[in-house]
Amino acid sequence: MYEPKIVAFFCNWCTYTGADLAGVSRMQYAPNVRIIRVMCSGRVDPELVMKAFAEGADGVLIGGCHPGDCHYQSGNHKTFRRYKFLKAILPQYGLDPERLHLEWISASEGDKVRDTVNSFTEKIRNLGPSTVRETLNALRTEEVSHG
Amino acid sequence: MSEKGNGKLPRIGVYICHCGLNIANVVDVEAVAEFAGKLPGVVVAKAYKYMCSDPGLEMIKADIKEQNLERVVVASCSPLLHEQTFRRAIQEGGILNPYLYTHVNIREHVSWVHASEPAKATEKAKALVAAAVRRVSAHKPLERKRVDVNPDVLVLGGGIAGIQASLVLADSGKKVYLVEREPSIGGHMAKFDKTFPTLDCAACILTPKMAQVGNHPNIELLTYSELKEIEGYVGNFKAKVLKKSRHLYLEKCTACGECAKVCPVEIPSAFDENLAKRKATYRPFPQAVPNKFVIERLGYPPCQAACPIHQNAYGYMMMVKEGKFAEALEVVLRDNPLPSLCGWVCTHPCTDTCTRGKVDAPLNMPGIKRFIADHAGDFALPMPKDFKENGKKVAVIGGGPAGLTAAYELRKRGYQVTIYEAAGTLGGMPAITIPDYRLPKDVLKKDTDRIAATGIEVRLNTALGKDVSLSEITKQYSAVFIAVGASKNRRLGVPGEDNSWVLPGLEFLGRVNSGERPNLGRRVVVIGGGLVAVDAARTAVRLGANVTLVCIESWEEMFARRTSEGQKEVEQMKAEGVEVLTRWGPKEFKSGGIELKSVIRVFDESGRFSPQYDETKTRFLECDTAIVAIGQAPDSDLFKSQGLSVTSWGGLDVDPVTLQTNIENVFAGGDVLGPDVVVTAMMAGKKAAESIDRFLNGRDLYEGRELEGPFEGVARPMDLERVERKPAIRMPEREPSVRIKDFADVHSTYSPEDAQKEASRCLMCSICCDCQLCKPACPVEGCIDYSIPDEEIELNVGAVVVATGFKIFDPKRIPSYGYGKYPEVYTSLEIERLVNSSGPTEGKLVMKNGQPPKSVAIVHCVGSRDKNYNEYCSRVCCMYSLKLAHLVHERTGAEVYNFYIDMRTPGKGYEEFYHKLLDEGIHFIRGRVAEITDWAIEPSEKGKLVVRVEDTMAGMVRRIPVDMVILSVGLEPQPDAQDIRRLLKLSCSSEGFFLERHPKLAPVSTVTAGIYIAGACQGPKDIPDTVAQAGAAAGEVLAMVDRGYIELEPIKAHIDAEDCSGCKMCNGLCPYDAITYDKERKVSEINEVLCEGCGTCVAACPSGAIDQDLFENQELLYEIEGVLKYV
Amino acid sequence: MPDKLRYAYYPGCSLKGSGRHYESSLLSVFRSLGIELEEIPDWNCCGATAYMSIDETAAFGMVARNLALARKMGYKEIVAPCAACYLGLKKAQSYISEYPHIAEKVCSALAKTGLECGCYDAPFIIKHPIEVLVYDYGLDNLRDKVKKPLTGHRIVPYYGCQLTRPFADMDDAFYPTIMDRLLEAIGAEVISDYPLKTRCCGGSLTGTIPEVGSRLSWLLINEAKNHGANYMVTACPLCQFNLECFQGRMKLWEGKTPKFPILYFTQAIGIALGIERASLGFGQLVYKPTMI
Amino acid sequence: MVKRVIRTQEDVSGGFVDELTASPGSEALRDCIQCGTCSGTCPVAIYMDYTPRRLIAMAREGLKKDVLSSFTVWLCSSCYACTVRCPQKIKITDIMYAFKRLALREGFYPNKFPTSVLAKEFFSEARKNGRISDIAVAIRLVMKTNPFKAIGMMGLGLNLMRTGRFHLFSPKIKGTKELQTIIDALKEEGHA
Repeated sequence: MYEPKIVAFFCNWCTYTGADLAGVSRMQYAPNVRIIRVMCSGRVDPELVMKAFAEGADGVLIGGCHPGDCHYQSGNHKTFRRYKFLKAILPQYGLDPERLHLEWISASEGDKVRDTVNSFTEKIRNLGPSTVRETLNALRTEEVSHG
Repeated sequence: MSEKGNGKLPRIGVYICHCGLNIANVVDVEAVAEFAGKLPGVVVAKAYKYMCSDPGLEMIKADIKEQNLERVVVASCSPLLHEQTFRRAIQEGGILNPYLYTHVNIREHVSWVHASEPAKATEKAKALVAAAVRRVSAHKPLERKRVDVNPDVLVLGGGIAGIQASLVLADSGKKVYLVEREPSIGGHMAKFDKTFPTLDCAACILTPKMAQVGNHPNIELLTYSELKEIEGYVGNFKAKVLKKSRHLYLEKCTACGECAKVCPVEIPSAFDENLAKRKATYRPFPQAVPNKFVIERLGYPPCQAACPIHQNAYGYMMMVKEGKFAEALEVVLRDNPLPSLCGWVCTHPCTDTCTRGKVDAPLNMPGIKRFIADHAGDFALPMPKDFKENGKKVAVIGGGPAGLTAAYELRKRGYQVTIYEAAGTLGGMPAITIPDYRLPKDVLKKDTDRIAATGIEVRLNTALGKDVSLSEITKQYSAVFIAVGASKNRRLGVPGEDNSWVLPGLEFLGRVNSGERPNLGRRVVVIGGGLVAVDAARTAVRLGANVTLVCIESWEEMFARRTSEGQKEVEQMKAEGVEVLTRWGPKEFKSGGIELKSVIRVFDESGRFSPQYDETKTRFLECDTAIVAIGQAPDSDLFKSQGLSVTSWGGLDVDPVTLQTNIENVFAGGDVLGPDVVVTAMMAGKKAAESIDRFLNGRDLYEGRELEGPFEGVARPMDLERVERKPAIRMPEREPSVRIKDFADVHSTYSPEDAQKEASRCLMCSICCDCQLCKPACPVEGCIDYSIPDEEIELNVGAVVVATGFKIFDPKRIPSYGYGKYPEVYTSLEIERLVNSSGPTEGKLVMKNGQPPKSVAIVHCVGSRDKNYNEYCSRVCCMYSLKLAHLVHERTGAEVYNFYIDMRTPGKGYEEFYHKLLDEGIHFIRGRVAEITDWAIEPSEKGKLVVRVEDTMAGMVRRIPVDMVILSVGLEPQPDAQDIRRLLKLSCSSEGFFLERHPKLAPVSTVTAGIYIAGACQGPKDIPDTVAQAGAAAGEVLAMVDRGYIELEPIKAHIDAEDCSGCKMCNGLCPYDAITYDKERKVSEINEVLCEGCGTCVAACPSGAIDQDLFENQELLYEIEGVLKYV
Repeated sequence: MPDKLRYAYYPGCSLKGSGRHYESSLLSVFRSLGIELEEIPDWNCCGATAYMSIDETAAFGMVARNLALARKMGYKEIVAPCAACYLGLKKAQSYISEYPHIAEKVCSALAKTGLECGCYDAPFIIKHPIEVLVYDYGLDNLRDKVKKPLTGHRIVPYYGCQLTRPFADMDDAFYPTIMDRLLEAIGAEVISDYPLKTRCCGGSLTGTIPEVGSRLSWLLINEAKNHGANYMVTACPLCQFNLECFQGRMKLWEGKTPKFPILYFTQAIGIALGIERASLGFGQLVYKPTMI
Repeated sequence: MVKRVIRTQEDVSGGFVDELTASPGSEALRDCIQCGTCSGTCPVAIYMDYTPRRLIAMAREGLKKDVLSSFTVWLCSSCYACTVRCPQKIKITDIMYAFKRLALREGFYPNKFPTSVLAKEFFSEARKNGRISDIAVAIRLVMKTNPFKAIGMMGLGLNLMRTGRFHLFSPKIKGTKELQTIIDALKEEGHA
């Protein structure tokens, strides 16, 4: 069976801790997601997302605190705006916008980590491998040289 | 040293932890180590059983020295557990900067969550290690910043946890602010009688501690206060606390209780679990700390708020309830100079908002007000004690409710007031048109005389525009208030309206009121759906006619029925034999009657009055006289002639807030703006008086007038379904067949007993009724002050201890247990009060009928261990149930049955206590109670509560009849725990209790540095555990505060000025306002102290000029590359 | 007045057999209120409780055929007056949506007969006539239509078990009041604190183990009499049958036949609306309340 | 007089509990905390040889034969009271159905026991005609299990006939073929 590679950016305070809770609670989920810790989901620069796709990720998952619960007051609002923006531009790179997903998961929602990872993995599995790596790399080099 | 520097990769050591079998059982740790060893830059890669143990750490230290390692990666558990351990270790090695380190989580994120897929788990572990290796090569040495710590501490919650933490901290010399929202500290523990398993008295061990808190020089006790806001970070928090007004000065109160003695308000006492009453002026219990009273006032109750003149109906209800009729009159007169008029004819918006109306029927406020005035007989209106003539003259044109009110209000302020009245008597519209059966003339005359008697000049038979002009008046007076009302009859504009048998409503009423008894013939039709039409119809009935009232509105829309008072009028009218014909409008007055046309609609979609008729659908109504009462209009021609500007619909054009007209010193209000009811006219009078006073004293006309006019009031939380039903006491009313024979009063006034009974139906919505009896009762001069406002204070603290406690499970959520349905079903906390010697029964455990129970069931696990409510075990219920079982048995000798699922008695002396209970002969039946019912099958069950349960040990279903049931309710998070969580940026576990940073290693710390938790807000726990935890939290605070400084993680953002384009995009993004724009250098700058390190600005910077320590772009890009590239 | 109320109608076997007076009274009441019911053409048995004991998936299949037929009619809501059918329909829908493998099997079985199962479409809203009257038609509107209020009728509202359980979205699972309010609206004196409102009437045990089944029924009747009821109303054909037709056996516990009238709630409403007794199936009652 | 009651591991069927929890609705069986709410709630538990709680305990331990030969399940009238009250959200009624189906499939219960006969009669009637006549099924039930009782039920029959509620035959729907196709396609393995 095709095993997609998924990169996840989880905020330190809510989602990363939620993933720890899933572990402590011994919840079982798909092993396809690799978690990268950031202090706040607001730190997730579109460049990081594009880098992940360029390096061969088949999907990117962003996890942050629930609206109103952000450890940094409102970082997650900015994340949400960036997420909308990214969703809009992904098709320009030949990427299905479904390959990017944002979920608000609190520190107490281990089960939500499990469910999100499982459903997102299943979704990406159905979408098949991303073929964008090469095109994107080419584009990126071009952009860098331009700018 | 970095990759960029010399093109060479740094020397990296990688360590993979087995974590015993936790990781090694799933992840092939040796394979991961082997894989890591081959990664670029890695010179050492090892797997070891416990990396965090001393030998593990020593191994790393040795390798750093021997292998000249420049970077270290450890793959083990979550970084939240051991990242700091390893950083410290490589720093202790003395060689490496602690930030040349990366931690990989292969336990919580790998082995524990992919237990059944070892191959894939190993693969994932390899990818994560590769990412870390790649990332760490870009790390730079970083320094932690030191910040001074403010040694003051904020403790939230004054239960036993907060008390203990505060005392420990204060004893060590720290300044403590203890914030408690109730008027006293003590929390739940203060309610208990005994504590398990030692059975020592809760008060005996708690009250000395409470007193200590109250007297401690280092503790500032902020009771009746709530945290509103907190900002800042560990060591330097800034908190805003709302100190609610007690309406008395704390330092002056001697707790003598004289105020409570006179307080007429009695509501259920929350401290006594609503089993007893307390006053609005109260202290929760005699040992309260601070031992002070509080006057609890929530604001305006719904009745008072809805009243245009804010008549304190609640206040006079309480006075009448107490039989203090003179005081009641005082309360009435405080807001209202026309008590009789209002008692008889006000539409009483207060009744429409009365909370009792949602239960059975609203209170009869008009009836009670009338009773107060009737009962008082002759009295004068009060004038201020310090009344002084101010020498200024004001004219009031119009002697109706608006003019009279304004005149009195101005007179009170010292003005010389003259009233100009066109008619021969004061009273305005009510005097002229309201029939005697509704408002006898002498009643109104008393009201108007009283006003005149305050020293007001009255000029009768002097009409504006006819006898005197506005310009003449303005010459003589400093200011003028025009309140001449709306005296013009509206016309229908249909053919035949000028026939002599068609009478205008007002004219007709005026004639009858002045003693005329016109012959109307046998059949009379009244046109109109308002109160004047109703008056006309009822008057016609009294003149001996058969009356039909025709209105274009439907029954529901009928104007007169818009208020409950109006509805009463309409009902009385119908009872007097008037027929109502709705949805018909007059088409033509023909000889012998009226042709009516059918109404399609009265209001358009937006609710505006815009009638439409079906001209083809008609009917003919025979009659001898028709009375048209479709409304009145102000006399716009008169106004224009006096130089006043008029609105498009003919009313005077005034400023809605100030009532000022186009002429600066002329104000106007009441029906001149458009027809309305008595009480809104009185509001206009009050408003005008205020405006004129401000105007003549050169003060701002607009400021602070938001509370004028009706708004929504407040009511204390009540379970309306459980409020006792009390039928309305009706005012005596004469039989319709009798009363239509004359013009005498329909009602007669309440008897004092009935008035008291009716007034006692009041639900006391806003708690304090503002009767102001307590102030004179207070022996301390200047202690009680109703005008003390709430106050917000700001506190600077270095740490916060959260000890906000719990609430009990509401057993009404399990209907099968009959709480709230059967009176003899209690919560455990209610029983605590009942067995407490300072409780409502002074420690006698009795049923509602006063008898002690002969058999008692104690139902364990109510709301706990139940996935439908709370899945968790509440931990304390088994033990407190045993305690209550013992006390109940000891005090009453009753048979006591415990129904439990499992007995949980871990704790010092707990199991022994259980054994003692077994020996006492208490029944223990293992089985969760299925239901509690009053359904009796056997004769012995009659009148009892039957507990149906499977006795799982005996293996049979049993029915056990008992007298009393105690529900051992579980513990739940406070209802506003989520608000506190947001405020303090804490996390909660799924059940809603505050989450500790680590369940074992950091049980009182939270994810937010500097904020600690103690007691049941973290999870259900008993008193010993709570106190221990509070001590621990205090200890943690001391450890931090006493060091004097804290080190901040070096995760701050910084701007490379060279790359900054000065676009300012980041400025607005920063949640801490840490970024400012330097106008001279045209770049943005980050204030390091304010930056909290979220990195939002980094992600947003379009020129890539911002970066964040430890989360640098390069580091993250490498990490992404690493996680995808090698596996 | 609400818009025209129209529903697909699933009567179930009992309403065509031993509970025919339930159907006649229901249809008369709805007709007089202007509520339209369109019977699902060629519907089949819902499977009831017994079927679940033999083959659960097949039972769901039987329901699915009915749902498929109803879907063709274009309705979104189905009225099921029999409590067992009401439960059966709801349960099948819930299992079909919860378990993909059941949905798959049911779909392919239906496909063999050319029916589209609609398992993946939005489920039907299954309604009991009580819900239609209280929530859709409205008690105020009903109150307006009452011609002969049942003043002085002391009625026990008996809900039975399957109407409120386990899909308790209508009301509380053990202490419902929805029918109480309905009966109050037609002027009756409702014995709301009757403790056995949802206790089992014995179900099919009256047929299989009579000494158990009919005792359960008798407890209900006995307690109703203890509360001074004139009669009891039910909302389920099996309850009505058990409670009324086996009173002869209750001699065993009461010493004589209780002869206690058990009506359908629709019959009580019909009387209040002024509908003649013949159209309300009063002829099918064994014991008639003396006051009607 | 004395009865030897003991269960050895010989009496334990290993896969029984797994077989049960695989059945839709019965998944939560293992969550039982043996509190007895179900038995206390059940209106017929007082007639059972084992209360529902005990049956679940036995099932969890794999005592298949004891469970399936208990007549507890045949007393369950599916009132769902236990299911609603269970603090562990175990769908006890559905588990009872699972027991019934297994018992019938594996022939554990004597064929003459009326409840199982009723279920079977109901089943075949519904399959054959599409609809059932409750009276017809009841009569056949009585004839099959205890014909002598039929005489005792004459009174009931007369009552029903007098009030026009007596139907001897089940009405037949048009789509019986279709229905049978559906039922046969969904037939669970192992039953007739």
